[in-house]
Order: sequence, then C-alpha cells, then structure tokens
Amino acid sequence: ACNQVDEPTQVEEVETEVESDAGAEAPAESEELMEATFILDWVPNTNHTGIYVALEKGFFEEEGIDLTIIEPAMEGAVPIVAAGQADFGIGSQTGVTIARSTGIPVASIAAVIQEHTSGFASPIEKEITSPEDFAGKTYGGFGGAEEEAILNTVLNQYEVDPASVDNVIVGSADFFTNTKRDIDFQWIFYGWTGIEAEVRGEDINMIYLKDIDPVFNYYSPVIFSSDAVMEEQPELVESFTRAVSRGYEFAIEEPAAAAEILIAASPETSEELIRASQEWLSPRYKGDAEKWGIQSEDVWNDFTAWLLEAELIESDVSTDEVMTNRFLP
Amino acid sequence: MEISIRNLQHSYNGESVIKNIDLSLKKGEFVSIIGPSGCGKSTLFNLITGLEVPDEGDILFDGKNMLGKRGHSSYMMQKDLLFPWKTVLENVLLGPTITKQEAQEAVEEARSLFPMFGLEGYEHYYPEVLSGGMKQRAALLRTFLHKKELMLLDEPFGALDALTREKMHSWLLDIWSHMQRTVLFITHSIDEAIFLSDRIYVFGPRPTEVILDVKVPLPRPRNKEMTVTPEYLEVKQQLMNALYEMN
Amino acid sequence: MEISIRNLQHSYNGESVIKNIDLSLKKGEFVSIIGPSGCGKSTLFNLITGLEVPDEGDILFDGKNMLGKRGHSSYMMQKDLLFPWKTVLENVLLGPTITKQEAQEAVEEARSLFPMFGLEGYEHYYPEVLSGGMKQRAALLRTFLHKKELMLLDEPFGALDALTREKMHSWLLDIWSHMQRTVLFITHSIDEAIFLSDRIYVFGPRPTEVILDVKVPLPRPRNKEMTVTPEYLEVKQQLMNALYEMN
Amino acid sequence: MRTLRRGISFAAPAVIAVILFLVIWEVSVWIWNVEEWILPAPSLIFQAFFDTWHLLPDHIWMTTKEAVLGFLLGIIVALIIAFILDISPLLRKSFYPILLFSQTIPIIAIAPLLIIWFGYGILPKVLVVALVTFFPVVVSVAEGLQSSDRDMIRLVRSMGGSFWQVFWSVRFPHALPYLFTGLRIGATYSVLAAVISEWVGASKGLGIYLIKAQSSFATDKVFVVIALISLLSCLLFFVVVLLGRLMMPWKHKSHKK
Amino acid sequence: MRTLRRGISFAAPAVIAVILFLVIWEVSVWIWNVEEWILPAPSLIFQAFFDTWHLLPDHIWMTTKEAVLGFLLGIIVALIIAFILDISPLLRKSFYPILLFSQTIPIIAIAPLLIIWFGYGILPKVLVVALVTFFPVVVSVAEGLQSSDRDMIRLVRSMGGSFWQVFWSVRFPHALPYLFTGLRIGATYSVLAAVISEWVGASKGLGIYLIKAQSSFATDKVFVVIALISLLSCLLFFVVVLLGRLMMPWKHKSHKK
Ligand SMILES: Nc1ncnc2c1ncn2[C@@H]1O[C@H](COP(=O)(O)OP(=O)(O)OP(=O)(O)O)[C@@H](O)[C@H]1O
Ligand SMILES: Nc1ncnc2c1ncn2[C@@H]1O[C@H](COP(=O)(O)OP(=O)(O)OP(=O)(O)O)[C@@H](O)[C@H]1O
Ligand SMILES: [Mg+2]
Ligand SMILES: [Mg+2]
Repeated sequence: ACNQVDEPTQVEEVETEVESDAGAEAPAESEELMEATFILDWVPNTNHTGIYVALEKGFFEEEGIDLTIIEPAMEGAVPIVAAGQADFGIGSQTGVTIARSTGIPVASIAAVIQEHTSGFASPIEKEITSPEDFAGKTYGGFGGAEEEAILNTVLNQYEVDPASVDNVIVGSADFFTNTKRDIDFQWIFYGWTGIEAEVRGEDINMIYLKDIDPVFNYYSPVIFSSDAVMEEQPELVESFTRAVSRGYEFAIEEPAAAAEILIAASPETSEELIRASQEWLSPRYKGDAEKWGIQSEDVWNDFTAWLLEAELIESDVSTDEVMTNRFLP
Repeated sequence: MEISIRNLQHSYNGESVIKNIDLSLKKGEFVSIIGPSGCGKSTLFNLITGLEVPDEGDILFDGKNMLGKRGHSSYMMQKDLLFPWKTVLENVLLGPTITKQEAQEAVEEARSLFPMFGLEGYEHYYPEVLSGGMKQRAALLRTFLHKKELMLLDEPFGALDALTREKMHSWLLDIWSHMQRTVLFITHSIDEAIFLSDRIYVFGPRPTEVILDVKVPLPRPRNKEMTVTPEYLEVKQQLMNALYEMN
Repeated sequence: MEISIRNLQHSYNGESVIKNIDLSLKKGEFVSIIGPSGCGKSTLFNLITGLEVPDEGDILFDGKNMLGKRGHSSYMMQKDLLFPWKTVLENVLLGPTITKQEAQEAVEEARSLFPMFGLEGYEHYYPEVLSGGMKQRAALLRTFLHKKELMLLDEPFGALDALTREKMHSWLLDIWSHMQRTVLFITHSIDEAIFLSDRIYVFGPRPTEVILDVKVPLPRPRNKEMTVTPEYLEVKQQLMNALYEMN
Repeated sequence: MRTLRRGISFAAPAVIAVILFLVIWEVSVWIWNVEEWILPAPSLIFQAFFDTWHLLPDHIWMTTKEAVLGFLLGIIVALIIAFILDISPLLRKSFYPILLFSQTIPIIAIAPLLIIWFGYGILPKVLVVALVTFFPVVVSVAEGLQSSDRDMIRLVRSMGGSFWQVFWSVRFPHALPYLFTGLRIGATYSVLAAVISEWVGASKGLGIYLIKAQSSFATDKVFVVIALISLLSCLLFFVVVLLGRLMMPWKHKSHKK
Repeated sequence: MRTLRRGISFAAPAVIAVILFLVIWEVSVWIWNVEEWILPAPSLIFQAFFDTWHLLPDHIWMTTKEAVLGFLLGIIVALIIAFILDISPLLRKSFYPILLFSQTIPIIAIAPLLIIWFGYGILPKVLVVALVTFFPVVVSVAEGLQSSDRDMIRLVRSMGGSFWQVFWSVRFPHALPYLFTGLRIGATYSVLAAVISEWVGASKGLGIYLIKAQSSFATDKVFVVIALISLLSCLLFFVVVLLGRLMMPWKHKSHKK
C-alpha cells in the first residue's frame, strides 16, 4: 500500500498557476518533480495558508515537488494518508494520537500553530465568563472524540456537576445559529469563528482551553504523514516540510499578501473573514518558538497521558511514534 | 319515463360517427338496436349515460334535458370491466355501494341471484379465474343490481352459449315485465332482437343514422314457438333486407 | 398434420374442469366445439397450445407428444388482448415479428387485408379507439397472420353483427380451403358451427367431457341456401337436443 | 405452524444471501489484507457489536422512533400532495417544481433553519425523515392515480358515482401497487434519513453514535451502526411488503377468505 | 411555432408558481425580520448570484457532469439488476437485502473507502450518484415487470415467443411507465447526490462551493448553490419527462405519426 509516488493522482489539480519568478527556473528539472498529495481536514482556511503560499510562490517546485491539494469537506484525512492515497495531511494532535493508538500508522511532522487557539465561546449576553457558569447550561458539541472528556475534566476541575450540563451534538449548524436557540456555549476555534464574530460585530465571551489547564495547550492543527512515506521517502518529507515552512514564514511576515493568495486559491470563501483571520493568526503560527513547526515533546507527553487517563486511548502511545521534529529545516 | 333523443350528432377528432339519430322510448318499452360493427352504437350509449356530450342534439327524459347528466340509468358496457381487486360478489354489488343502498339487503339479493347466473360458488373468487361467459354474466348481474329505470345493455349475451342465453332471455323478460324497467338493448343477433323487443332500430354504417324502425307484432309473454310464426319471419326478413342493403 | 387428444384431464385448485376428453382432427379439417359457458373450452385450448399442462392425457400431433410445447398453432384468445402500446398495424404484425418473418412482406400482406377486415384507416391508431367488434377483427387478423398449420379460434365472431360475421365466414372458409390449415373453432352459435365445420363436438357442463361428435353432411363450398336443407336442419336438431338435454 | 414454515421459506434465501455476502467480505478482507481501520472484517464488526451493545439500545430506540414517525408523517403528506397533484393538471404543473425543490436541499445546508425553527428535539428529525420519504411516495402515487383504467372510471361515473366514489372504487385500488412501490423506496430511506437528521443536532441516536465513532477512528463501530441502519431498514421494508400483501390480496390469491 | 407555444403553456404554471413562492418567501423574510445569515431573502440570493457568478460555471459544469454520468450509470445498473430480480423469485428474495444495504450506507461514513478505492477523480462521484439513483429505478422497474398482464404474456408464449420476445413485446413496454416513475425520482436525486459525493474529496463542484460558503458563514451563497441544485434537478427531471412522452406515445396520443 505504498505505491503512492509512482501512481499519478487522478485529481483535477487546484494549482494556482505558478507565475512567480521562482517558477522561471523550474521547468528544467520539471521531469524529475516528485508527485505528492496533501489532504486538508476541512475547507481551505487560514490554518492552511502556508501550504497555499508555498504552492503559489513555487516553493514546492523549488524543492522538486509537484504538489496536489485535496479538499475533502469531511473528516477522514487520517485513514487516507495512512492508506497511502495521500502523502501528507492536516489534522489535530488528538486525531493523530488516537489514530496511532488504534494502529493507524501516522505521525505528526509539524505543528501549524504553536498555541492552542480553541476554547468555549458564548454570546456575551449569556454571561458565561468562567467554566463555573457552565452549570445548568446547554453545550453544543461537534461529536469529537476528545470533546466530552475535556468538557468533563473542565467541569470537574471547577466542581460543576457534569450532569447539569446538557450536551447536544449540533453537527452542521454554526455557532451563531446554535446560540440563537437552545445552545449556550460551544467549542470554537477563535481564529475562524471568533474572528467571524468580530467581523460581524457580535460580542462573545471566550474561555480558552489553554487557560483552563495547560495540558489542553496541545497542537491543533498539525501536519502529519504516514510511516511508509517517512521511512521510504525521507527526502520527500524533508523537502515538503521545507517548502511548507517557507510558506508559513511568508504568511507570518506578510499576512496581507498571504491572505490574498489564500483568497485566490479559494475564491468561494469569504474574503473579509480570511483577511481578518489571517491578520489574527499570522503572529501565532510561530509564536515565540525558535522556528515554525517545532513541537514540544512535553506537550505530546502530557496530552497523551491525559488521553490515556480519560480512556480515550486504550494503550499508551510513545511520543516518538506520534511526532517528530526531524524533518523540520 | 319517456325518453326521446332528437337530432343527435357526434364526432371524434373531427370525424363524424353519429350523423343524425332520432329515437324514442316509451315507459317500460323494450327496444333493440342492431347495426354494423363500428357504426356508433356504443357511442350512442355513452352519450345517453352522459359519459360524453354530443356535438349537437337533445336527450330528453320526460321532457327534461339530460345532456351530460349521469347516474340515471344502469349501463352494461361492451367490455365486462370487472374490477380485479374485488371479488365477484363485491363486483356485482358496485351499484348498491354507489347508490348507498342498505348493504345487508343488497348482499342477500345478490347472493340469491348467483345460482340463476351460474356463478354459484364463485362469490369470493377474484374475477381473473372466471371464464369469458361467466365474466359477462357477472357484469350483467352487476348492471341489474344497479336499479335504475332505464337499462342500457351493450351486447350482454355475446359470449354466452345458446342454452345459457335462453335462460338469460327468459330471466330478462321476466324481470322486465315485473319491474317495468325501460330497456335499450344492443345486439348482433336478429333473432334475439325480435324475440325480446317491442321495437327494433336498425342503424346504418358509420357515420350512422336510423335506417329502419320496426315494431315487433308478437304478443307477450313470448315463447320459442313464436319464432316460426309468419309475423316473426316477416320482421326478420325486413331486418335482414335493411342490413344487407347497406352494402 | 393429424391431431389426436387422448384421455385429457385437467383441474384447477383440485376442482376438476376437464373430466375426460378424447378428440381428433384430420389434416385440413374444420372442427367446431360448442358447449355451455364455463365448461372448459378455453381451458382445452390453453392445454393444446401448451400454456398449461394437463393433469393427465396426451396431445399428439402426427403421433408426436406436444404436451407443454408451444408455438405450433395460431391461437386467438377469447379476450382481444391487443397491446395498448402498439398501433393496430403493429399489433396484427405480432406473429411475423415473433417468427422473424421478412418484415416488408408481412407489412404488405397485413395492409392488404385491412379493408377486408373493415379496419382501413385505423392502421396507425392505438387500439383504444376501436369499437368492440373492430378489436375482435384486429385480433383475428393478428391470429391469421401468425401462420401455423393449426388455427385455434376461441369465439372469434362473438362481437360481430350478422353482416360482418358473414363476410368473415366466407373469408375464413376461403383461406381455409386455399391454405389447408386445420381449424379448431369455439363458438356459441349452432348455425355458425354447422355452416363452417366438417365436424362438431358438443361438450358437457363442467367437469366437461365430449357428449356428442357429429359430422356435418353438407358439401363444400357452402352457401347460405344450404341452411334450409333437411340435412342442415337434422344436424341442428341433433345438436340442440344434445345441448338441451344437459339440464 | 404453516405461517411459520412459510415465513421461514420466505426469509431463508435472504438470510443465506446475507451470510454469503458476509463470508465473501470476510474472505476478501483476509486475502487482500485490508487494514481494519479501512474496512473491518464482519467478524470484527460483530466483535465490536458485542463489546458495545450496552451502549446501543437508547440510540437505536431514538432513531427508530424518528424514522417511523417521520415515515408515517411522510406518507400522510405524500398522499395528500399526490391527491392534490391529481385533481388538476394545472396544480400538477405548478406544484412539481416546488416538490423538486424540496428534494434538492441538502439537509445540512438548512440545518440552521431547522434548528432555529424547531430546536433540538425530535420534531426536526421527524420533519427531515418526512421530507425525504414523502417524495418517492408522491411520484409513485401520482403516476398510479394517473394511469387508472379509463373505462372503469367511466363505468362508475355512468352509475352516477361521485368524484370520491370513483376515487375509492377505481383510482385508489389501482394506485395501490404504485403506492407500495413508493413506500418500499421510502421505507428504505427512512432510517438513513433519521441518522442524517441527527447530524443537525441531537444528543442521542445512531447518527450521533456514528459521528462519535468516526471521529475516534473506530471504523468497526461505524460499521456496527451501518449494519444496524441496514437491519432497521430491512425490517421497515419488510413491514411495508407484508402490509402490501395484506392490502392487495388479489395480487396473490385467487379468492378471499 | 406550435411547439413553442405549447412549451410556454406547459412551463407557465410552473414559472408562476415559482415566482409566487419566491414572493411569499421575500415578504415573509421582511415581515418576520429574519436575519440574513439564517434565511436570506430571494433578492439577496439573486444579489449574491450576480456578485459571484464568475466563480460558478466551473463548479456547475463539474457537478452536472457527475450527476448525468452517475445517473446514466445508475440507470444501466438498475435495469440489469431489475432484470435479474425479475427472472427468479429466489434471486429476488436473496438480492433485496443487499440492495437495501447499499441504500443504508451513509456516504460520508465510507468516504475514506471511496477515496482509497477510487481516488479523487470523477469516478467515486459518479459511483455515488449511481448508487443513489439506481435504487428507485430498480424498485419501480421490478414492480413494473412483475405486474404485466398475464394473458398478454400467455398470448405471446402461445405463439412460441421466447423469453426475450415476451420480455420485449409485453413486459418491457408494460414496465415503461414504472421505469419512468423511477427515473423521475432518480433524476431528482442525482444532482444532490453529486453534491454530497463531492464532500468526500474534490476540488471543484457545487458541493465544494457549498461547503466553503457554509464554513465562511455566507448563507446567501449557500442558497445560491441550493437554487442551482434545484434548477439542475428540474432540468434533468424535465428531460426525463420529455423522454417519457417520446417513448410512450400511446399514453398521450390516439395514433402514431
Ligand atoms: N386459473 C383458474 N383458476 C381456477 N379456476 C379457473 C381458472 N381458469 C378457469 N377456471 C375455471 O374453469 C372453468 C372453465 O373455464 P373456461 O374458461 O375453460 O370456460 P369456457 O368453456 O371457455 O367458458 P366460456 O364459454 O364462458 O368462455 C370455469 O369454471 C372457470 O371458473
Ligand atoms: N375515443 C375515440 N376516439 C376516436 N374514435 C373513436 C373513439 N371511440 C370510438 N371511436 C370510433 O367511433 C366509431 C364507433 O365506435 P362504437 O364503439 O360506437 O361502435 P359500435 O357500433 O359499438 O361497434 P361494435 O359493434 O363493433 O361494438 C368506431 O369507428 C371507432 O373507431
Ligand atoms: Mg360497441
Ligand atoms: Mg372461454
């Protein structure tokens, strides 16, 4: 199941045509370009900016990679990468760890954002400013694996009876709709939904996970690959990471230009939201880490331990199996 | 009830089928129609029952115009049209059901007639298993049980053997004389027409019109012996001439 | 081809319909069957054509057992069974289509017969608009165009007026004498049976058996004058007695 | 006794076919060495079922309730609409686009509307199931009502039969086989529709269980749910078939009683 | 000229009904002051359409291609399966559960499987559309083949008609109205099925556009896509209806030519 390189992918490529100066010297070696496929976890958004920048700026070509980006609208990137239908994917630390514990051979190779940007949000009029206020409220969940356990941990920590919080899986409706009716608070990524609230001028209360308990400051999202690719084509992974890294560096330095690249690549997405989100997110990609993408083993250790404790995984997963920094430039 | 049809004209898709028909029935009269196949006899019945509206002309019941009005006569169509989803008994009870007659009574009457119609034992069968003649008899029974003053019968005995046919003849004449129902009867058998009717209309080929209207000068009640009387033979000759002259 | 049917027995749902039938046809013979409605005549045809397999007995064609074999005879069923999705012309061409005859030829022959059958001008109509008698004629034409040595006709003239019927009679006798087709013919008309047949079988009521087998001692070709000869009347009397005795 | 034996001989081929299907699946998984997180073997799915069955009854019950109630509502609505479409060609022509529109809305795209209008209770699920199942029933019944034998209708009309009498004595029985064709399709969809409707927002039901299983990469549990959906659908389908036999005895029997 | 006039008088009631529907919608939105990110007024949807129409042709073309190809494949498969189900009651009984099973799999639950087996190209989408659309066609056609007039079959058989001659001269024409009932249902589903299939993984298509619009909270664009899906479905439905009229002239005409 590791013939992904020689098998040309049949997808209509999303490539925004490479017209940058960098592309000028590429054609000479274009025959030797390695084909690679990258699968997203959701629709293109500012978490993915670096990838699109690298593609548009020709960073991949310079690294000898002919990259195809696949946009699935639904989850499922992990098994697809594991099965060799894509070489790289983007997902969450939770996903990679649980997958690994289930025997799915994937591991994280870079953290996209250093700090965890999700948390519990609620419209300001609900007056939920601390987890203590969750009591007697209705929570709108998305059905994630770790979600209930995290919520319960938080509630226990604040001595709120978990039974007093109603947990409704809200699925496909958005935060703004849900909180119009029976839902009081929801788990959102501030960089997207929170920014949309800003754009709309709606005031929300945000309780960041990382502020509740440092163990929840895990990486989301991460870029991952499969064991097969990492073992058999380390040079591909390295080149890929290098290009991606350059992409994110660019996004960090020039948020506005990066936003435009993403908009061009996904014109169907709201431009206003992308611009605002990019501006908010760009400084957070690297944060105060020494370089983009670096992952701390402690973060992985702690969170895996917590997952084990919460019985989300049945057996311990050693950190060097699920993550590696070795491909980072 | 007196029925009179005046100056009736009808066409399908611009092609004239009934050119001009004038026809009248006195209360309690038994009148037959004979005419070549495809001339427009069934069409006339459809006009009388109100299933179709003529291009021109009047249909008067006791002077009242009945054009397009329905439900005033019991009509036995040329096809048996038994409903496959109803048993034979349910099928023959269609009339009482529609006129909302007392159910128990209707069922009893229907059941009592099954032996007479040679359908005994088939009450609860679906019509699919009936023979051609049995279907026709069931359709006739259904028509009879839909009790209206005017009975329109479109070849009710076409699929019956001579014996059964005779049984039906005498039954029909019997109920007709008892119940004073006016009958308009389409048949292809000249003998049948003479034996049963007070009067006989002969229709011409399509586009049709009445080409002969003969009285049958035989007394009632009729019996088989009459079929060899000179009166009988004269009428028969008259009818045959009319039919053969058409060519 | 000689056909002989021996000791045939058949029942539906355990109820005997054909008790015991022995019957034989010589090559080119015209044989009629008459019998009370519902006795099992159509059932016999279904057995001969192989649509059903008898409980017991043999059906031999020139000594060859044909039980359950199909396609050896042209069968006109009692219902007209015209296909609503085919035009009249397409309907009558069913036989040639099935036997994969040369299309052009078949169409020409069919078309040439339309006037004779009084269906001229209706070639491209769907059967729905035909009158009852026209449908029957179309079904007869369809049967005729399916050219097999044995022709089984189940009341082909039931819905026809006397005139049309006579036309059909002479046509049928004409093609029969020319083409040497063996005909087995179900009818309810004793006159029709005598006029057309070499031999007549009378069937008893259900469960049926042959109760009479008479030769018609009239010469060929037949004409209307023969219907008043003493031979004719004698046969007629014989048949009527047989039928009336059944009660 | 006889009904039992007939029931068995009726179900046997289906059961054998299903078993055969499972065996082929199992063997294929072994032969091609398909990893269990891609396509688990039936044996693993059974395993997962027995390991987790205590979690299931609540979810099953919830989804069944939604599916059945929704289907019933769908049938009622379908009959009414089919009837309306039938009474006038004008209504038919004008209604059809709106009907089509109702079928071309992705449920999850109108999830917000459903939630705002109907909340998170059972109501929006029932409505979604009704929305999905009513359509095949409408189309079939409309066709059935249209294609009645004209002469039978004429017969009843000639007897003075009212619109309703024509309807009940001819058109409706004639449309019954069509109705049941539509019901068979609708029954098949109803359970899956209930599952999907739960994705709009719910706290119980097979749909919720499915999402949770999927997000923790428990493919075996995902397939447990799929199997349960199949089973429930088959059951509902079977009920419809049985009902069809009861309501259309003339299709299978030569006489009544 | 005549065809044109007839076409107009055919379409007019539908167009008027749709306009009426839109007007009611627009007015309701104004009256109840519904926020535009919950349910945008038709005028806003039109606005959004004109603002973004340059993005649409590619997506529309992709989805149309998937829907039409998938539907065609679905029809072919359906005819074959209906035929198989028809030739033996045993096959029918054994096949049905598997057919039902095929209809009760939530597409997105097997999305990874689809990608792993069929890649990201148009193939998995076509397969999904075929999977969704074949079922109503199978059920309808199977019913149609079952309910042929027995005496007509007997007539052709008595003439020595082979299995295939009986099939083509009686059973098939008899099943045509049923087939078209199924096709109408299938046509209605095909476009939506294509949209959903794109959620499995694609880079172009109305499904992708929809998801992107939804995830950037652009309700107006979501409705633009829904409107387009409806329109395409109506178009396909209309083609099916037209084809039905062509293939079953006896249902509308008294004579041929
Ligand atoms: N499929 C069947 N199942 C049960 N009984 C049947 C079936 N077909 C025919 N019968 C019965 O068999 C008997 C003979 O039927 P058949 O059609 O042969 O009569 P027939 O002699 O042709 O009568 P007719 O002159 O009225 O057409 C009838 O009583 C009929 O009810
Ligand atoms: N709906 C229709 N459209 C067009 N023509 C029709 C229609 N119904 C009947 N006709 C034609 O009208 C003529 C008369 O038909 P009708 O059924 O009244 O004949 P009939 O006298 O009853 O003949 P038969 O004795 O054969 O039953 C026929 O030529 C027939 O083709
Ligand atoms: Mg007539
Ligand atoms: Mg018979």
